[in-house]
Amino acid sequence: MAENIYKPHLAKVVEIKAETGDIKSYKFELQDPEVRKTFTWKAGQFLILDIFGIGETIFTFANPQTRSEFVECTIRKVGRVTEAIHELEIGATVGLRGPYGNWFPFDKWQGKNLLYIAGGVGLAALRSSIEFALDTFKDFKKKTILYGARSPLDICYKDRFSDWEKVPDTEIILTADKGADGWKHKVGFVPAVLKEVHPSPADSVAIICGPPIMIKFVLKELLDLGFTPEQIVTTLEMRMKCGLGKCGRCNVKHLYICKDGPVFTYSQLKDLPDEY
Amino acid sequence: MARIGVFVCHCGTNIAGVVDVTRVAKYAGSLPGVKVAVDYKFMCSDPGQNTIIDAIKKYGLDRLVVSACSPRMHEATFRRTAERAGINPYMVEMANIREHVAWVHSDDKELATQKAMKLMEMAVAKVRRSEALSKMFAPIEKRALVIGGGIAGIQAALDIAGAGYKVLLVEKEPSIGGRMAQLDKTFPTLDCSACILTPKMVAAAQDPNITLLTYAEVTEVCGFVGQFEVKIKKKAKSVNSKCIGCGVCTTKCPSKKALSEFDEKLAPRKAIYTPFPQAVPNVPVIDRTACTFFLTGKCKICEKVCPTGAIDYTQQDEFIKEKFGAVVVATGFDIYDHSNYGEYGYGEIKDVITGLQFERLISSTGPTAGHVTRPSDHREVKNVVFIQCVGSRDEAKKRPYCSRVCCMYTAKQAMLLKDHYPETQAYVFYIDIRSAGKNYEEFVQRAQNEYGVLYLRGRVSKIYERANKLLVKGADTLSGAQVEIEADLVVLANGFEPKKGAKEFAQLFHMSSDQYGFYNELHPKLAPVETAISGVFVAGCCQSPKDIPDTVAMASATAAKVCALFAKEKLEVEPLIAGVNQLTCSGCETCYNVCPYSAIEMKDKEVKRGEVRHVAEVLESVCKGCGACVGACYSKAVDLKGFTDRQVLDQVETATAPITDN
Amino acid sequence: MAYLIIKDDIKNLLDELIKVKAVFAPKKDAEDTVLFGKLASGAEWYGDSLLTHTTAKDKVYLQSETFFKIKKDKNGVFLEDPAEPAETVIFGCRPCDARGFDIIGKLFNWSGFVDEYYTKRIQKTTIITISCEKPESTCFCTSFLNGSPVNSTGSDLLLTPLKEGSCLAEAITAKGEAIITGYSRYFKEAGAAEEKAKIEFKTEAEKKITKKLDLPGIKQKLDTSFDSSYWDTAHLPCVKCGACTFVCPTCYCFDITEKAFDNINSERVRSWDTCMSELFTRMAGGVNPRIDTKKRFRQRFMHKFNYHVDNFKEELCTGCGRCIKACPVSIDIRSVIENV
Amino acid sequence: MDKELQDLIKKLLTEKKVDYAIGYEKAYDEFSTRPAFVTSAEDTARLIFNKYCINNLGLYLTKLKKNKIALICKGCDIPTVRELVKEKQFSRENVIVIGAACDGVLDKRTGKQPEKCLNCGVKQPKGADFTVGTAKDSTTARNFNDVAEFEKKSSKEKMQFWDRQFEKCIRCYACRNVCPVCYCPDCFAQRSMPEYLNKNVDAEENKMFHMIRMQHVFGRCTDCKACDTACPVNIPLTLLTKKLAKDAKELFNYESGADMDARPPLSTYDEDDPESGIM
Amino acid sequence: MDNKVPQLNIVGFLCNWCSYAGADMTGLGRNTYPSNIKVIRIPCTGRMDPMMIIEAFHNGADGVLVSGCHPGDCHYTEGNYYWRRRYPHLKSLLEHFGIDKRRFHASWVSASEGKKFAEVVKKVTAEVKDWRDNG
Repeated sequence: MAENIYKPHLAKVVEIKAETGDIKSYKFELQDPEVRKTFTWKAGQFLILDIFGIGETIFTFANPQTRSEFVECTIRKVGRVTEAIHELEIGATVGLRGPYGNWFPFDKWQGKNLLYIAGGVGLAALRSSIEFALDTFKDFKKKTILYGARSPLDICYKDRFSDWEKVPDTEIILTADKGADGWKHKVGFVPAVLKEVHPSPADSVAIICGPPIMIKFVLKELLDLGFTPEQIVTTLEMRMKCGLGKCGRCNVKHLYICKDGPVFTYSQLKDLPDEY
Repeated sequence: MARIGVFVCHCGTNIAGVVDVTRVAKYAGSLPGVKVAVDYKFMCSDPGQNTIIDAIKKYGLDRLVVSACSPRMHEATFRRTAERAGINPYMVEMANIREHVAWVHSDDKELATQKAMKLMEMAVAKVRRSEALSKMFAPIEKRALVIGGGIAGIQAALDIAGAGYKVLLVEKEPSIGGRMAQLDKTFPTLDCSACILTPKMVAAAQDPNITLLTYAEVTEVCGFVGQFEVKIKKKAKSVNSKCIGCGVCTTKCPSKKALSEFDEKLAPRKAIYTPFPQAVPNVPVIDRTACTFFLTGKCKICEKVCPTGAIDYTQQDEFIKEKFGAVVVATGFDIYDHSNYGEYGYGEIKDVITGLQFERLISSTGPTAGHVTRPSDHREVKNVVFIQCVGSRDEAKKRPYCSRVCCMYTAKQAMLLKDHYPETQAYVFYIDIRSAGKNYEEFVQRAQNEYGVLYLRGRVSKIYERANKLLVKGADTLSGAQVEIEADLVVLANGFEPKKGAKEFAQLFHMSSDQYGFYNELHPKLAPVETAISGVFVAGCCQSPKDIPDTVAMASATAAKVCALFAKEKLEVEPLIAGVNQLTCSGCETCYNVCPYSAIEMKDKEVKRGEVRHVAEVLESVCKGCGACVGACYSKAVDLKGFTDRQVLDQVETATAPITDN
Repeated sequence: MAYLIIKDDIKNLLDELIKVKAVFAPKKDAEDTVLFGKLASGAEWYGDSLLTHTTAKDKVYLQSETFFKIKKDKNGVFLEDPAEPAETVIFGCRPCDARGFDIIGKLFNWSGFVDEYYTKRIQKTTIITISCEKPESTCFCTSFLNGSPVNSTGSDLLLTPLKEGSCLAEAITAKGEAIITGYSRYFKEAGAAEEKAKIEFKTEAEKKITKKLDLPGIKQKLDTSFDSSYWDTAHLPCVKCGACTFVCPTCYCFDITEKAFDNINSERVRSWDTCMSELFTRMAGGVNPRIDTKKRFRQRFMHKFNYHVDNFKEELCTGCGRCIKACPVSIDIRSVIENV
Repeated sequence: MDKELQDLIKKLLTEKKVDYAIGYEKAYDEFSTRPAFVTSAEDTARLIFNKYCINNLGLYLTKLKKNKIALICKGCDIPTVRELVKEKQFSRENVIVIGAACDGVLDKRTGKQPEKCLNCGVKQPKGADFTVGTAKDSTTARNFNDVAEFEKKSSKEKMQFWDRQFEKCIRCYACRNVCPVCYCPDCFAQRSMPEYLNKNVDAEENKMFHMIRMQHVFGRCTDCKACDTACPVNIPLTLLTKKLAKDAKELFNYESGADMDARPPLSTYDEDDPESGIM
Repeated sequence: MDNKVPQLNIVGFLCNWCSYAGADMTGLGRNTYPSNIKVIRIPCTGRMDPMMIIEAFHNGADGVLVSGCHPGDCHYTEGNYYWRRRYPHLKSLLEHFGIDKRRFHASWVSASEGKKFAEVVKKVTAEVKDWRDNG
């Protein structure tokens, strides 16, 4: 019989980094060397992280396949499991299973401008995709990252931006809803900044992730800018348990976010009811 | 992950003599989250505390468990230790392995050690769920409200004002002064009541920090300590501020139907009146129920005679709303109504009067100008019988308490009578004499020995009216004889009872009262002037019967409490209090109903976007952290910081799990 | 090849089976609840009720299934597989229940992800179904493709009571065959007359099912009625408990949780979940796409008669009618979807 | 009687006195009824009332808080309305209680009238705003004989009895969800911080759920039998709810939903309460 | 009774102001009692959520004792009065569910009643033991 789909691979926490007050990034190393070799994923996919004694929950891979020495996740403390994750220490054993879901269709994006728009911890869901695009930068034209958070203190991945910016044709635009002393970047909500930046839809793809309210207004802005629904891609989040399209909760109509998503184009989404 | 340090104390041999402390520490080291576990001879000693501080720094600990003595002994110590090392003091738990283990399980060291391990493990489980808490601060409106303008209220107001704080003194009657103003002389010095009270009344009126509001009542209270919002009804006086207190109106007023409250209904008073000549403020009011103009629409004599045009028949009751940081309740008492004492004539015998009526009769400012005559026929009196404990110490009348002053005032009245009329004879029926107080017993002795007052130990069984006399039948239990005294006047030593409407008034503040209606102090010994409601203090006889010196002392005590409260910049609030998760609150008001401190407020609030619900909210500066709401809430919406459900549950789970010591 | 078994022999057969397998069959308790219970003897089988109060689903797809045991101590984390499932017989299932196993089975094998727990159990389970002689007012199995009181989908062995005292036994699968060959002394070959009697049985039984739904038509209607105002009021009586889903032979949604015993030992457990529960889709941060009771109500019917059809070309329903009976407010699944 | 009922509701709806009328309509066969939500005068023809109208519609009050509702109540459902008003879940002005005279309903399980119908003092509803029909109250008073009988068992026997019951429980929460006083926005059973109850369905966990639920509804449960009727596996929950009623009566002389002024037994006290064996 | 009763697990909830202090007093007076009881300190018996007691039994406690201030002495004036109502109701309900009444107890122990606390614990332990041994 095939491998048990619910059974996790054991992994150890090898690095923990506090990103903001309630967001931490983790590096996990799979324990079994054999599994380490075979465990691969594509940017956009997600995994299920298992905190023994507490339970499981899902996260997107924060790192892309091009940087797959460890499994990385960026996690915000919101509930029981994430609270327990935030209590983990280096050396702790966790379980991982996956990868699940679809991925960003980079093959279709060859030679295009990539516009990443993220809000809050939503950047974590796009990081794998961003870093994949940066690692294979020659395949794409301009790479723009528009990232906003509530305050400068809530900005994730602060220390990665300088590396990202070194990649040719890469621009990072940061904004905070409310500024603070020493904040040299923009102040204002993401949709407003987007309007101000005024990117051209020509030969571009916009990839967005963030709180629902941000997505709603960014979508409107993008459409106003002339982006077609096919040019807009997002990644959805719902409560998931199995990751396999079996537990029945993450459906929007007949589509299961865990199996048929989480990556969708807006042209797919606009025909779906607002149940995500 | 929590970084817990466990520190196991030997307490010399107190603990280590019974409990294997190294095993406890070793076991602690195996528990999840425990980064370091050590044992030491005396944890509370300086080197012991330094061990803790060093470990906190070395291991980057964020929470501590000290397995030592009772937290009641040293919790504060170790909280300070933690604070010194930069840890939140509320991240400290103690496992009591001395009082609860070593000292009580010395008969089996193995079982004692196991229990010590378990208690330590429970403390670890609890501290793992501890949250950093900090003291909170709330603003204080530095203005006091004193309710009741009797001697208690006046004293409290003067003391608070003396400390430099603003006071609003509210009195229901047209003048301040209260019961003390009605008295003739005071025991045991026999100095004139008015002579010592009036200066205080004037002082209160003149103090720039005190605002007097007479003929006014508190009608609504909301808010809490530091921030009470009080609605006060200023009853229409029908006399405006132009009044200079000349008194022409009161002399000219033709209406004489009303009976003087001040004179205990022994004399009539005018419809426009000041209760007594020394009234403060000296501004009359119109009693609309007695005024000819208000009754018939004709008269207006007072308006005509008023030299300043101060009469205003159109005045309306006025409501004001003001903020106060603290409240002193000094609402006083009523005299027990003896009309349900059949043996004393159901209150229908005119010449059976109350002690307070006697005060008015013998007072030179009273209706008879100090001549003690019988109310029925104004004859002078010869034999006067005083009966003590009327509405006091009487189980049958549901007044089992002692009113504390009646023995003394009876003795005083008997003496005053003899002073005024040496030929009279006073008889006193008593149960026993309570004269605890400085110079009190001497005073009573003087009444008996120097003034020849006849004290008869026993109750009066009946008073008959016979041929213009009163036949008082009673027992002298000392001689065992039945006595019959032919008296001209009987004076009852009526006890004190709560002011009419006291319970309803208590409701305004959510104060609790005892079964009679006297307000409950927070603690009978250690918090005698505080109430369960933070920032509300009680003074005088509204709390229980007492004499003037006690009342004044209590009033000053409330003032001290108020001043202590106001002296703080902000109100410091203990963080171990309840909190409501409004998302899960069902708004059933159970917590609101059970809270002993009225620290729960019900509000319509937007708990989620677009969802307004009726929910509870804890008033942080009022909550005392008892947890009654937590125990009662079935929606599990209230939790108690420092004793959260999560903490208690984890303790329960740990307590019931086996020791996993290998 | 069909066989005959005498009714009295059924109890004997059960007694024999009990010796080698765990046998579950309808049992009646003191509260008149009829549930699939483990038989200690053939006599315990209660065959007089049409439907058990809950389905036999939980004998294969356990309401709470331990995925693995977890032990974590100083030396690391160790996962221990649960014991292998025992050889099991589910006896006295009805065609609608048996068909449920077929439907759920497909889901548990969907898109190459094989659910090991379900698969192992169903492989070790022999399902012996009894055709329904007296369908009730809540039955509507005939609305489904090939649905009937004698349908054999999902069964290993189908028994159809014919005349007084005997049943026609048809082996549907090898597992069913094995019962007949393994206990051949209780079975004798049936003839053409019995085959014919079965057809009569079918006709008679189907006649008793008066309600027949136009499922293709309903599917079409549901395709366009997601935003219909119908749902605004239709959901009002529903109390959003999970009774309908838990008694359903096809509802499969689940939750995966942890049961911790102490700091060291815990178990990963899968438990049935229900789309009627607000918690079902509530995310840790509190966001819930189906927080509205209306949305949850709609999801159930849409899933069964629309989404599932899109994915599996069959409805997620077998027409057993249990949800109608179990519903505390007697909501009738048939009229809900018909009235959209 | 149906006609009278329909006319009354037609009138209330036409006069816009209410947004919804909640009553009963025929369900899947003539022996079953279900709650009907009627919003228009034309729709009132659906409404019926008979001995199969077993549901306690008071349940819906907490779900339609913002609306004006005409609620059809059997005499025994009216305490529920009172209880909910008392618990501030619904404003009494927002609900028009239509009492339906009732000769007793039939227990879904046994097909017979339950004890509460046999000994019913409110067949003719009391405390309704309107009453439809007439019925004669039972001459016999409610009794707790079955509970008293059960109480005689040893604790071990009781434990075994309930273990067998909760073995059956599938934790569908029908009992909770039909309970008019189980309106908490977030039931303890579904909390995760702390996790009061594990999701794992087994007899022990199930039993704890029921114990806590019963404790939570003590002094509030009107013993309406809704949970008992709703249970898809026939767990005799009446044995528990009647116990609550019995205890409330015997320990605190309290009857849920009977007296608007009486404080619920656990949110008040008397300084003279008995010591109840406290050492 | 003998202070050594192995494998009996009793959870004690003691209010901070009276009973916990009373238990401290027991230690101060070196009165001994069986070690089965594990004490959880709570601010007041009014905090005692019946759920915590149900959880304790669910978690395998053999017995539970809740102890607070004597009526009238509550530090918070009325918490123990509420508890005095919850207790008989809960005890009766638990018994109905088959949790023997010998397993659940309550007491009033003041800060000065060290001896009484030892007696209470002895009695509770004996009752729980009796339940376990004799059914």
